[in-house]
Amino acid sequence: MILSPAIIALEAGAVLAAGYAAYASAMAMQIIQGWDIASGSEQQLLLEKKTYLISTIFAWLMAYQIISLFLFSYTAENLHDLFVGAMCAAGSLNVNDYGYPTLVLKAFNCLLCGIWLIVNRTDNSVADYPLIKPKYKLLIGIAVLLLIEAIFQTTYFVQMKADVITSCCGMLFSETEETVAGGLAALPSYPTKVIFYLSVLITLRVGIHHYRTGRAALVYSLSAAWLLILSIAAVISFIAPHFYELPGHHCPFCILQREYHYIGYPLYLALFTGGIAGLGVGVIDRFKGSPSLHAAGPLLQKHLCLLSMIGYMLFAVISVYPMIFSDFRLEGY
Amino acid sequence: MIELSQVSKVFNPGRHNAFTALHGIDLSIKTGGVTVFKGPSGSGKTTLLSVIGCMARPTTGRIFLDGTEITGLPERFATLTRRQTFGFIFQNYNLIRGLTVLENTMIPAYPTGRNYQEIRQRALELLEKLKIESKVPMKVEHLSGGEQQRTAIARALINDPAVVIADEPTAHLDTELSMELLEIVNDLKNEGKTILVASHDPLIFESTAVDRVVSLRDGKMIDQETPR
Amino acid sequence: MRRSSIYLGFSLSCLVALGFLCFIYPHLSAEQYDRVLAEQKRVVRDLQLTDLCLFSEARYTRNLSQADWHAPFQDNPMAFDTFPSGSLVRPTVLLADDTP
Amino acid sequence: MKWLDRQRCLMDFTLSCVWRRKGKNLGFLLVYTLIIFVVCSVIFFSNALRRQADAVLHDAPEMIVQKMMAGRQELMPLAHQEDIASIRGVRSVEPRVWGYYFHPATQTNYTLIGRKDFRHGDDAVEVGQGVLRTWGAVQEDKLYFRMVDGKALDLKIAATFSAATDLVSADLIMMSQATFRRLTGMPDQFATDFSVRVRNPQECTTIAEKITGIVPGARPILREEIVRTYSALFNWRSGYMIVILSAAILAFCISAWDKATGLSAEEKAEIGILKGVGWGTSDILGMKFWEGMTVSLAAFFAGVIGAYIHVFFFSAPFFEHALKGWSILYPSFRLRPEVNLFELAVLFFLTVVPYTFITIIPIWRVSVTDPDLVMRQG
Repeated sequence: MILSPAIIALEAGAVLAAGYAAYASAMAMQIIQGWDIASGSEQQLLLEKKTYLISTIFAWLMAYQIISLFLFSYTAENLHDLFVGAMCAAGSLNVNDYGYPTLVLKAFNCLLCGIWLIVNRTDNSVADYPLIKPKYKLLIGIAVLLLIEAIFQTTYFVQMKADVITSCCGMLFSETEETVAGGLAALPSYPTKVIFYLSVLITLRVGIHHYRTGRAALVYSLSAAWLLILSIAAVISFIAPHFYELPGHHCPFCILQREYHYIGYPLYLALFTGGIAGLGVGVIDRFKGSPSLHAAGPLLQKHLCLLSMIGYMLFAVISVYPMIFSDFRLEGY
Repeated sequence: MIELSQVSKVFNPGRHNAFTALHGIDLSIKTGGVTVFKGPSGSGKTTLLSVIGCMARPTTGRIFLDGTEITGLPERFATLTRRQTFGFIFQNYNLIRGLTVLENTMIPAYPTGRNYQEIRQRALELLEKLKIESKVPMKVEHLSGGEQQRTAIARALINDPAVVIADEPTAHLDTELSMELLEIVNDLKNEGKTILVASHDPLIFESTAVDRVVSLRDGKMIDQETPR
Repeated sequence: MRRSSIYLGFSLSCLVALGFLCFIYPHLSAEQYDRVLAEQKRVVRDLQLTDLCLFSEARYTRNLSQADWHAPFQDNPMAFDTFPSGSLVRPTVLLADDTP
Repeated sequence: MKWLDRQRCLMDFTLSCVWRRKGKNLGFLLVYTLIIFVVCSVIFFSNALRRQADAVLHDAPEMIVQKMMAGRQELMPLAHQEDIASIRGVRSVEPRVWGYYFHPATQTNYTLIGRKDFRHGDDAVEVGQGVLRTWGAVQEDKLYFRMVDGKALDLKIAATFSAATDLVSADLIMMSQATFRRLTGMPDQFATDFSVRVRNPQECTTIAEKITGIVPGARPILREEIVRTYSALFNWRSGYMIVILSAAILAFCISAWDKATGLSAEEKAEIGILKGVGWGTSDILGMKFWEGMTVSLAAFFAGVIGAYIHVFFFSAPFFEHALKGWSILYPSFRLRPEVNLFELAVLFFLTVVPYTFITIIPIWRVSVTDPDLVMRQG
């Protein structure tokens, strides 16, 4: 365990978040069992009041998740100089088996919290709360994942040992110890570029179609989900190297640093906006069958679709920028 | 048009201190005009007003507002309806101490998302109409009873509600101020607002401005009279 | 004047001040600090130094990286004779490993 | 736009309420600011030191080779110099002659360095500014030493290291190697250790391994390791400080909880009125959100700017002792002002996030007040 302020902050945050998520899911359980919108009983009134608490908690958890995701990768970056062979965050995440799983879980939970808030918003927009039960079942799932995330993160930090000057005898470094150089498998740049920009165009085309006609929501959502995964691959494969102007440097974290003008923040925020809103379109589509959502559902979908397209467009524009305005060429790598 | 059918309200149901405040009320109130609910304290006037005003849900029965049922609305939507349709004047005025007359008047409009300048303009107009524009920057605790009452009225009108609900508005006023209040009520009526008043003050329910008086006792309606 | 405008104005000016301190002032004063740093580096290179002169209360805390390991109790993180640094400097991993 | 108007109106209202209870809120704000100030100072200070160490030690020798015997450090025989220099990839091997000198009068340890090419002759020294400050009674620019055989030795201060280099030179006393050996009794064929310069820093590990094969009991210390250890050290120290401070943060959170839970009857009545005149639960939650936000942001800005001034303009006088150790001999230095978003994010996480989470439930409790309460009281 390394006792750095960032780790203390992340751990304290994780404990709080997991605790609140557990608390919220206990209430969700009560709501799933006792909900009866038609009744005016005190029990029902109390449950309705509790929905406000849960919504508030999740709004905060969402905000927390986003900051903690960035903070986590930045902490890994910040600690890399404590490990032999770790050049940046990619290396520190590799020091034990829990680094990358924690990061992936964090990103995934971030998406889920966003989707939950979208479902919550949809549900609250009509008076009979048609999604109340699926919504709270999803919430319990998210709470479990948040708990797992907290455990993974704690294990990651606890098992972390800095390679510092320690022993009094012999050499200080041991040659048997494996180094943690974390190379990331990158897809070949040229084909990835072609597929990525084609996918962006297709997604935007589908999005415009959906925005105009209200149809093909599921198709848009699927293509947005595909684009989300592809975008992360693209960052590693060619977007990040273009910012570094180094063909071999594929780290998706270093772009968050000052040397690259913190360009990673807008880049990833745009990506997450695009992804969450895009997935939201599909999730609402799944529930559109509910009669009361006939009016409100499609309208919300349209807004989300627009938001999602703006997010992806921004992402694409930021990713194109260094290719146009710098002399660096990645072709051939 | 407000319609109540078989509305009952029980506080603390199923417990030893259960108390039935309203017993199967059937009532229909037309748009426009002044309706007074009279009866001794504890007769259920206030409860009836809060049930009509979407503040509390009835235990049984249904309420319709212009033909739409508002009985089972969750709080989120009940609040919206309440904010758009009703303005409230409370017995103790219930102004927020430490804030100015203007701020107090504007409070109900804050969550509506209307433009600030627009709200402010509307509040100033109302305060001018109620003749307390000179007190605008004053803190409410420095006002006299009548001025507080007027501030409360201005606050009730800020969102331009169709229905104004007043609970014992003359409880803390002398005769002269009560007459002034009646004048204001009459003006509102002439503007086409529906006014519901709970009062056991003869000055009110014998006033010429009143269109209808509903008597309550022990949570039941005992008779309705239409003076004119 | 609306209260929120006053507050937002205050926050904005704080933000500008903070932005200035965090991003602009370091650049403005960089030259002065670069000069100091260059001089420090020159001494380090010249004298082949390995440690900062921060903890000089005992000889074995002065050059932490060159510890000669013959002072009493020095492996104990709570070592009284080196109280502040002794207890604040990270104990050796060897010791930490023994703790479950 | 509508959303924005609504938020600003809620903010207006909140600010009116906060301003109305100036005394109470300012007291709270002050405590909040103080906590942020202290935590922020710790983070700024330790990170600045860490960066400074990283930058300064960049020019340290790539490798130091000590000799150990039976787990104790020994003098290094000069005979090994040639052996190490003949390893491929080694650019130079220089013996370092240095040690400590304890000055009983001031109870201070100084670092002695003996140099072969000392400019000022055998009866002079070059000292750091810290020595001048602490040695006491420096007469006629002379320092009086007690030699290993008990005899006195006085050496003239011929030069001083510039004040700018205090961070590395405060306690140094440099003299010629001959004087050093006379003073300490170190035999001629030995040095304290070797500093090794390497052609390609990537090969340090391999060379270090070879050295351990050639010199029995060799203990090579790589520059990378030193830098890494200092990083861990400052992390550890600031982490330790924060663990100590967490008691204060916890106390603050409890008071925030208490403030949010123990609303006065007047405040509760106000919430009742707001609900009565048409505010919903979400509006109250929004209003309370802004209350927390305005206070937090004000405290955050004030605390961070204060900490910045404290650390970078005044070199953290409030707790340099705790972070630097209890040395009698403080180096005086100013830290390079440098702050990154990461440090601010950590700070935000340590202070604002717990505050926000702690107050969610109490705020919700008051926000669900029944709107008809205000009627029933009448």
